Amino acid sequence: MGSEFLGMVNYWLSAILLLLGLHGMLMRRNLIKKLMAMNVMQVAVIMFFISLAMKTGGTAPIEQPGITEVDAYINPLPHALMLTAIVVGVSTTGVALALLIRIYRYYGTLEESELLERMQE
Amino acid sequence: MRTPFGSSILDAACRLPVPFIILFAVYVVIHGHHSPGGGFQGGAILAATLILIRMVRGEDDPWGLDRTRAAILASCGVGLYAGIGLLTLVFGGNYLDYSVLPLPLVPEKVRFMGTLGIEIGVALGVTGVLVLIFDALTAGETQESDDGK
Amino acid sequence: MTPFHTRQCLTWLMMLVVAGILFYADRQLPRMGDPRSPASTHVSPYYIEHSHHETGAPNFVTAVLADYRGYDTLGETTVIFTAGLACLLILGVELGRVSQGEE
Amino acid sequence: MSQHVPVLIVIIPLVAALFVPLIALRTMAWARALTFLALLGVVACSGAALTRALATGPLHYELGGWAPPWGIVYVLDPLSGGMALLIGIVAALVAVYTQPYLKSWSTSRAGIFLSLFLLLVTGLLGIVVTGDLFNLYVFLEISSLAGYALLASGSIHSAVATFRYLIVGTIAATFYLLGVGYLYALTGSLNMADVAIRLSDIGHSGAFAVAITFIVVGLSIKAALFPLHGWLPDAYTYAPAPVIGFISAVMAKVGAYALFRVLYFVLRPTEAASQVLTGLSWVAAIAILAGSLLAIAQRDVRRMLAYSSISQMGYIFLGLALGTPSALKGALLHVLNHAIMKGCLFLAAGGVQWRTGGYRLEDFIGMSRRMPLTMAAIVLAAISMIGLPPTAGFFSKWYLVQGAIEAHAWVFAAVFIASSLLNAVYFFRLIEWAYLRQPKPQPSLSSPPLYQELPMQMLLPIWVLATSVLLLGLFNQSVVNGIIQYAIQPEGS
Repeated sequence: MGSEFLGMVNYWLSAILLLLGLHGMLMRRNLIKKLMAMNVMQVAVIMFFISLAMKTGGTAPIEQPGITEVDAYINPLPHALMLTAIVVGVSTTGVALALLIRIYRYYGTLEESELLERMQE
Repeated sequence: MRTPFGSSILDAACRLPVPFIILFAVYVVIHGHHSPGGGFQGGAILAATLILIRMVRGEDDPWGLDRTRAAILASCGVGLYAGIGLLTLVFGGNYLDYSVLPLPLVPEKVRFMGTLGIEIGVALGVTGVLVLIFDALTAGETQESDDGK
Repeated sequence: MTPFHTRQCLTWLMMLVVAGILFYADRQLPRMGDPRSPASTHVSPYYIEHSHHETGAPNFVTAVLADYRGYDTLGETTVIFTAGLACLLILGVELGRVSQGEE
Repeated sequence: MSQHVPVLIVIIPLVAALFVPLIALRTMAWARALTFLALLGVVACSGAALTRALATGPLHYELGGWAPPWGIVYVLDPLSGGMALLIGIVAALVAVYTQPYLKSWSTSRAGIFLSLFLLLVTGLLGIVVTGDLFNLYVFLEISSLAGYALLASGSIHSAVATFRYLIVGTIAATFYLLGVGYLYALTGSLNMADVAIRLSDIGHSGAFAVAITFIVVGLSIKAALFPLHGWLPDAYTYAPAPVIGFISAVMAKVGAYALFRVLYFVLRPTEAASQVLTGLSWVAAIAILAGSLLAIAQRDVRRMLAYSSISQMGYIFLGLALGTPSALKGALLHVLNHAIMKGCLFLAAGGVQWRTGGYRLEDFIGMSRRMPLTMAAIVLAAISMIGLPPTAGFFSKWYLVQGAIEAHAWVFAAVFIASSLLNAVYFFRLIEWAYLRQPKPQPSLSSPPLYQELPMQMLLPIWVLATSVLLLGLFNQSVVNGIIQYAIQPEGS
């Protein structure tokens, strides 16, 4: 049971993070909070991939002299993929911040309800 | 960021670590083949240095990177990457097949150098773009007209 | 029921569904740390076994990132370049000497 | 050099995009010329690739010289070649169209705009030709980010609408990535062909169904399928006309294309995929009707066209979900037709807005005399949208209905026909306002000029698209038998 739990906990954690992010993105009324929730959601996927790379007893994927067997190193592929995904996340955040700054400069608010009111005028 | 919030204390405090941070950024890029690190990480550290200088000493400081130069740096960085790919095409390999590059080295070292080249490209590109994004986000109030022109 | 409440209910419903399928499916995924999982046995052993003498880089992650899947990294660099230009366009920031003002 | 065509399709606009903003600072004309040349290069390369793929079978291009599944591979079969050609042609036409539009912008801004446009094209082409699931995600993000920036370059309303799109679009991309993660956990591979082979050994499990669900939901959001379409109308309403002309014509189609590729070429052999397809067909049928009904309710022409796009995406999805040969032919032909019709409509409507400043039906009064050529193009494209022969729209609907009958899905056949009637309602209303209503006399204001056609650079792309609506209708047999026939064979993967 204990090892069963430990083998699954990564999936549960990433599922919980994903749901937290999704909840924040859809339900928060403040645009900055939506953006933060978006980052939480991306982190959930990053964590999911990274936990796939894990091998019990494996070490960091950098070749050490004399050790050649495959199981001694964890899987490098998800790490490489997630470096790319992190950069994508950074870029998306940058663009979203630019949009928010433009909105804030014009309307003076980032609360969705106030924003809707001011857009009606 | 039009107005730097520098003072003589901040100025002195930033002058000391900046060369070391730059050195560390170069180390992270170059040593990325042997240890954790690589183009993006090194570029981000380098960009942090430049942004630190910008914040403390303002946009016009010769150390800082103004936004046009940052854009040129970004283009050149990505261009270096894509250009190495085009070079490999010219020398008859597939796109980004570094092994065909005409370097006087053993085959695996040729690939090593090719990846080093693209890591440097990534680092330059990331530096330029991060400075550019910082600059765009902190640029003073641009006149906002309703049609966005 | 204001539209906001309707949206709230719908969102909660959707999240319950997502939560359900996530927790249901997770039981069928390989256990964490299992060295016999498909992810660790199909493609990735090749990188660990061959990357040092094929690419000269002892760091497998760098070898995968910059060489085996180097094209993804070109895409990644393009993404961030796009983001830089996007910020400029969205905020209406100008390049070139014109916008420098005092110069 | 000719074996490198698949990668050149993507690299040419990418490299051009790097230098356009810098060149624009010096000479705007050169930047424009470079943009146009790059897009012509795309058209030439994808044309060459398509011919080769038709003659000798699909081209596989190993990036970096690494064989799949260890490296990334580009796959150019007739389907992706055809899509790339379509994207290239529409992009080149829109690049011509942007020229008068950008005249009032500063050179730096116009250069950045053109560069982002090229990056958007790069991203879409990358999605189309890639044979790797993660590479598809990277290019999806390139196209999304460039798309956000272009959409937000309009009025301040566009920034708010785009932020919503960004949130939803990121959910979509994250879902897709999570689905790919599940597939990777199950198969250990990211190459599409390899995943397909390994999935057939694994069979169906719950985790696999979840992977499909996440991928389908993610890509359906990108393709604006009905209950997930919320981002589209606002984003389309406030953005600059050339952007919308391109994005409406191509971007959602690329989402549909990616879904088609994943469902048919990766997940094909499995039980769960067919269940997803059945569900998808009902969703798509609702999308067709709901999109049409919502379109009728709009008085703003651009919103009307946006909802009509949602309905038309439903056609494509329903055709894909039915899966019979005729339905697939119809769906792919409709991808082509709708790209051209909707591109033409949005560009022409954008032209009207450029002259009158508005998109409401009222702004179209008297347009038949003021801009006769533009309105004629709108009429032609509208007839095709309704699906009257001999225009292109008729034939794709014909194949779709035939496909529904083949599958004994009488409900769906009825849906196709009913929605044609609904299309007729809102397009004839537009035509009535433009042709039959008399402008109210306006004593106080200076009356608008009687004849004021668009400049040549805007009229030319509109009419090239309008003519191809007719030509595609007349020569649809050769398109179907020459390209689409080969595109739907799954052996091409």
